[in-house]
Amino acid sequence: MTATDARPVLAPRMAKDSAALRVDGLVQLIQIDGRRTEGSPFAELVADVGPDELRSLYRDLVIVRRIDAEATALQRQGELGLWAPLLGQEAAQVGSARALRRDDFVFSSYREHGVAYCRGVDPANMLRFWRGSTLSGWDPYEFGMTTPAIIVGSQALHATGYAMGIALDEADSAAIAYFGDGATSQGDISEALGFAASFEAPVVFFCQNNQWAISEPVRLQAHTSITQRGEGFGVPSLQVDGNDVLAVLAVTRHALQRAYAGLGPTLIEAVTYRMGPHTTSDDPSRYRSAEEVAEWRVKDPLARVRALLEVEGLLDAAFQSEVDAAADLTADTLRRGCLATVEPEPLSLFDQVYAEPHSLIASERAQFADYRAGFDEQPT
Amino acid sequence: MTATDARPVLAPRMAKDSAALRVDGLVQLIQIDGRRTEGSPFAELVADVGPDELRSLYRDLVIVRRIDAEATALQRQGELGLWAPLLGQEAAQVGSARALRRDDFVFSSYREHGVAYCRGVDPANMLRFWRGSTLSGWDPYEFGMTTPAIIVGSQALHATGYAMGIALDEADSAAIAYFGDGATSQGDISEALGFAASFEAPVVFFCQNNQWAISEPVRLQAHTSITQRGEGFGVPSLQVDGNDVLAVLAVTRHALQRAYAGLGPTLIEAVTYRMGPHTTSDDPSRYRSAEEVAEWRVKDPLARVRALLEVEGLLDAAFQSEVDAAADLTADTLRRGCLATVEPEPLSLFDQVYAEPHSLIASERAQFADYRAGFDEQPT
Amino acid sequence: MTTMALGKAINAGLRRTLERDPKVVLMGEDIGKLGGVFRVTEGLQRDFGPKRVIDTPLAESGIIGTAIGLAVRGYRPVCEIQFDGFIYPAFDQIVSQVAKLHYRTQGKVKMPLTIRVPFGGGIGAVEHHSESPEAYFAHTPGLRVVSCSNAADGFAMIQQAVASDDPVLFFEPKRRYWEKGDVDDSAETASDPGTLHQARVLVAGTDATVATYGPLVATALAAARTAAEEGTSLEVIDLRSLSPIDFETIATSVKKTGRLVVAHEAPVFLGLGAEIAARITERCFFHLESPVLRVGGFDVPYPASKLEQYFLPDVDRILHAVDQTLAPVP
Amino acid sequence: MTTMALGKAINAGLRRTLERDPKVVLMGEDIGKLGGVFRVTEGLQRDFGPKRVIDTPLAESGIIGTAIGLAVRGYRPVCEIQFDGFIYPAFDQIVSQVAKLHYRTQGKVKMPLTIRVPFGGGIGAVEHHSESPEAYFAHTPGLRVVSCSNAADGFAMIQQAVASDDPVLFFEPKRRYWEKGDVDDSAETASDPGTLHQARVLVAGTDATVATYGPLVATALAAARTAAEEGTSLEVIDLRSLSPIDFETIATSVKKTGRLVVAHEAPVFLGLGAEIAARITERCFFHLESPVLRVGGFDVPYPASKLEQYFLPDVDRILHAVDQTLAPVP
Ligand SMILES: Cc1ncc(C[n+]2csc(CCOP(=O)(O)OP(=O)(O)O)c2C)c(N)n1
Ligand SMILES: Cc1ncc(C[n+]2csc(CCOP(=O)(O)OP(=O)(O)O)c2C)c(N)n1
Ligand SMILES: [Mg+2]
Ligand SMILES: [Mg+2]
Repeated sequence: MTATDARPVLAPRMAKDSAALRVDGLVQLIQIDGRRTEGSPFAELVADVGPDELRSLYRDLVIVRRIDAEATALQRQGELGLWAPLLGQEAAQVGSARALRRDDFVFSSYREHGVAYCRGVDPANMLRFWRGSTLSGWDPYEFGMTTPAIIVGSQALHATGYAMGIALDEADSAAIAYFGDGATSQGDISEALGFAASFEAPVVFFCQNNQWAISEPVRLQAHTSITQRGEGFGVPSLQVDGNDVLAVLAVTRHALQRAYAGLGPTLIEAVTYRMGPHTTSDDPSRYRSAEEVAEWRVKDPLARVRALLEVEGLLDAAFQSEVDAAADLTADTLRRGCLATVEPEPLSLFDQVYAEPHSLIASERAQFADYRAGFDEQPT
Repeated sequence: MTATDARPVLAPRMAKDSAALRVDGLVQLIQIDGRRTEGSPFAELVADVGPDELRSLYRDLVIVRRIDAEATALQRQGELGLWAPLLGQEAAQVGSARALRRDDFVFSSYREHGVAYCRGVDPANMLRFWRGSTLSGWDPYEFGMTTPAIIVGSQALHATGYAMGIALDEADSAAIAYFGDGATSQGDISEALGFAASFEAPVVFFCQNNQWAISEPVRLQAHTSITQRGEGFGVPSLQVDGNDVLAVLAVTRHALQRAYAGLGPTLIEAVTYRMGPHTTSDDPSRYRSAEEVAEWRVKDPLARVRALLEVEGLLDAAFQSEVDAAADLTADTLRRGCLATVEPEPLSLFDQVYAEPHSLIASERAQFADYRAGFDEQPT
Repeated sequence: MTTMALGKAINAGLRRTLERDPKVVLMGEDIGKLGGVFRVTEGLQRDFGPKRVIDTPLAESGIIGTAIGLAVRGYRPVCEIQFDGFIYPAFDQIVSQVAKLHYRTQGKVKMPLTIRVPFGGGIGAVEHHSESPEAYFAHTPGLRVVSCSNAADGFAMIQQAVASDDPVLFFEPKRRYWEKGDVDDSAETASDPGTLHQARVLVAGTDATVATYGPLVATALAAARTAAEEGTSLEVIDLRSLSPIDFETIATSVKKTGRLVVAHEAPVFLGLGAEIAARITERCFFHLESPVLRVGGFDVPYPASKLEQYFLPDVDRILHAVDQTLAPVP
Repeated sequence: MTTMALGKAINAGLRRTLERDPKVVLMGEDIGKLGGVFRVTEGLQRDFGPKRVIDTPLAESGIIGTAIGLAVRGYRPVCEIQFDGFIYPAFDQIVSQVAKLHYRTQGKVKMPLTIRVPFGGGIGAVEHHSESPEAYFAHTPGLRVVSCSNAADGFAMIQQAVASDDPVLFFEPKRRYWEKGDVDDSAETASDPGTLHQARVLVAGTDATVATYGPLVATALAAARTAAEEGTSLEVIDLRSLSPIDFETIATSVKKTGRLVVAHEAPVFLGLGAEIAARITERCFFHLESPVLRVGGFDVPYPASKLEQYFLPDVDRILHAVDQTLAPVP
């Protein structure tokens, strides 16, 4: 069960004026108690999000969290080598991904399982990478999204170059780069901001500031806000409550509209929190307090939408059980898919190193094939 | 004849308050016609610069320009392989270098001949690098200044690390990194700004924005001012008229005082112009107009001080001929020194590759010695 | 047939690729109005416009990183690294991304990048302007590495490199940019990558084989002439491709001569000569009369230019090695 | 004598250097409170404070670049690169600055940096976490490159590396971090760099020599045991130093056995084995009964972890190469 199932697509409409909206501080549209925030210039950008769309966003949030929980369980059971949990970042990922059009292109980091889900990637295929069965679980062109990028910061330059290509093609789509707060220290992120500004590339820099880079707090990376960093490169930058799916959707739509309109790059700092470990190999208790985690738990992105649905009377039992069922089904399919993974053939080691024939690869493949054949005959 | 000759040292006094002074736009203390600019908060920082000090600054400007002219001539005559002229940037270099204390440390780029002169480096030794006779013409520790750094941007990280060391030593000196406008696009410059901010390192980032990076105008590197770039990293940044030696001196003193006081890094953008070619191999006529160059000629940094001295009646004939004589002497010594360069011995190829014995270098040295000895006996 | 200098031949080849394929874009520092510091891209921005020939900000990682994105979008970027010593800031993007993306995505994403690098010494330059970093890239699976030594190859090989669907590091011997040669630019030169990775025997000989590439090919040819005068017949091979290496051609020659000298400017330790010596010894163990010898830069950082004449292999050092292979000391 | 795991032994060695020399500072990502992702710096920030054990921003070029500045200031930085695949963003600072500064300044500026790199595969990790980049650095004049294979060496060699006035790339075989060994931590272990670059014969043998380093030393020892059971006597050499290489020790062994197999995880093409094969063949040409053979990673990017068992040299592949050297096909 993937996100491609019939559900309202939240295609951005062009705003009358796509010039960068400027607001002080955090953009927020849903308060913790579920009431809407009044008078934000961004509210208009999600005016079309009615009951059905709200429910569908909530469904995605629940399903994405369930995918994450199931994958974490599979890792504990030894089915995956590693997993990078997104717990706590569901709204930042679903809100931004649901703002994208099919012809936009996502350059992700390694934690964007929620984005991948919204792009229509089969969750079981997401896991094949973490299981060690493949270096990338899907075709980037099929979903308009790259597979996990491990080298921190590198993908922002790829997104910028892709966006330069969009501009050369005179197309009206956009590229979006996902990266974290720690990544902002990498030279590649700065160079990407600089190139994007110089070439006015239609790219959105989506930074999930989840407060931590493994054991390092964001203040070690920067003494200023990440938005100020973006502005320093001439990239209009917005800070959004990353645990508010509507606010993230609105801000991302705004950034995309600027890109579509040829107004260049935008940086979005989604302020959120990594509720779980950096990866399943990490032990956060070594470097952060239970209090800090507790403070963020009350800002939970799912509880937020749930509260909104309650306040607005959209949360009936039927819908709840439907969502639970969908989540169960996804988890079940995910698990089956993972356990059914067909592992790669030894000789596939030599596949696709190059697009064209290569003498060295050819001879190594042949020698290795002989070598293995030798075993079948008379094992050493 | 070097800058160490008796002349007033412009040692900064601690300001009462070293918090970053903020001004809009360009800091300027001398107008083009030589009159002082009124009411700048920076004037106080050079209040101690009386007639003698002004004359001494002027002398350095003239001598530095003469060194540059003589070196360019020597390159044309085939005595140097290459030369990177500083013509037009004398005030930015002399003004900032004269603000430094002996125990400050300079991490320069490749164009800071004026800074080297003020640090006391023998001009003839500066040339040995450009002649190809050595990879560095002086001992960095003797003058508190590194030799030319060719890899654009790399030295800013070295300055930042050195400054981190100053802080670890709880010393009160500072490091200063010189780089250009083009360098601001390099990831290393951004990483240096980030590290300096995070560790509150006592480092001054001195950017000579001479409008060009070889054939690329500064607007290709950035759509915002270089000071805005610095602020984006949380580094207080000031823009100064780089052709105004007093303003540069004042702003650099301010930045150094902040560093000495443990208030962290400062970025200075010295707005100036590269009047000559990028290097003696460059042909600027291919990429910039004579008009643009003419516009900047009227802002000449030497003419500026000359005008000030006239306005203030400090420019008598005796002083002028004294300055001319000093410049002639420097040029003459420089030329003799260059022509008298002793070229390195072939076997010095193998010297100081490592600090400690190294088997491979030892054997290659021995083999090469034998090989060359073979020639003397029976030439091939 | 037109006689032109190597630099001009590469320029003409680049022009062909720009004419042939609208997806080809040139990127680099100062390649536009200035035409590059060596003028290899001269006139191309004027004729194809700033959208095909792009002056980039001063950041090598940025150049390669954005070129990768352009390639993902379907473009065929040709990046110029101004000098060999400035490629290292882009090393991560080249080694971790350009080299791996095709393999990572099981061939879904192609990386038809060409990275042009003027390389090698001998021009009396300052530090970082005379390096020979080719071995770093040849040791990196996923990349192809070639080097041209003359105008005809410069014209043809750059077109083949750009036409290749794999990433190609294209090393240009900067000190030979001004050396003229005959170039067949009449017919539409085949840009089929087929022959890109074949070595070429430039001089047939019987006593010993000298294999080299790029800037030292001319040196090896001069050595062969001198040797001939002294009655020694050298076979000279221009490797042309450094990854993969055409071992077939080298082995065939060595089985005939029984002796091999490999020369390059890069430091000998782990330079291309190491791989060639190791593999040819394995393939021709019973044909070799004496061990494969290597002549290269010494294992010191590139020295001040007044010393480069001693650092760089020259005719004498190549002939000295040839003498040694002909009279091995047991 | 204390029995400890390799990771702990390096931790103990680092502690010694911090105690011995106030100028030693540790720098890296997550090395403080977390103690590094492999816990190699565990407890050091707690005991020596955040000024001696510094968590840096997430930028490798920044780590090495600032370490250079600290070295200019008189410090002795020990930088941790979290995983092998993350060293490339620092490649420029390492190759153009760390390696060249001493030579550039004719010895005026010393670069006593130690760059610690957990390297190699075999831990079932995701991409970029299992690389063997040592050849890039061994090909770079001005750097020293070493690799430890056991706890005793981990403890001693890290101290020697830090004590060295030259920059040292210190490669730690991450998959062996948990393997225990006896460490003499009683006496003040000599931190004289003298023996840092000596190879060590771990097993004496007569039929063939197997030279390797880092993670494959244990594999070679296992191969020697299996071979012994089959009546083949292998001599096993732990190179320990990759630049410079102790060719004396290898040559002495090869002159005795007449056969050499070199093994490493890095791709064979231009891997360390190439240099060893080339040089040993030159030195032992008339002693070699068959060509030097190399067993290494294939020339493909490091594969998905389910395939690494096929990519990585194991006992069988080493013994297969040994069989080939013992019965060369003409
Ligand atoms: C170039 C590079 N250096 C180091 C690492 C190791 N590493 C992986 S994730 C990570 C922290 C990233 O933090 P952040 O950017 O905030 O993203 P988050 O993990 O919080 O989503 C580090 C240091 C890496 N993958 N790449
Ligand atoms: C890493 C690197 N890339 C490219 C170059 C080639 N290069 C030398 S100077 C220069 C322009 C630098 O411009 P800027 O930083 O403004 O300094 P300026 O020369 O104007 O003083 C370039 C591209 C280099 N030296 N290093
Ligand atoms: Mg984070
Ligand atoms: Mg400039």
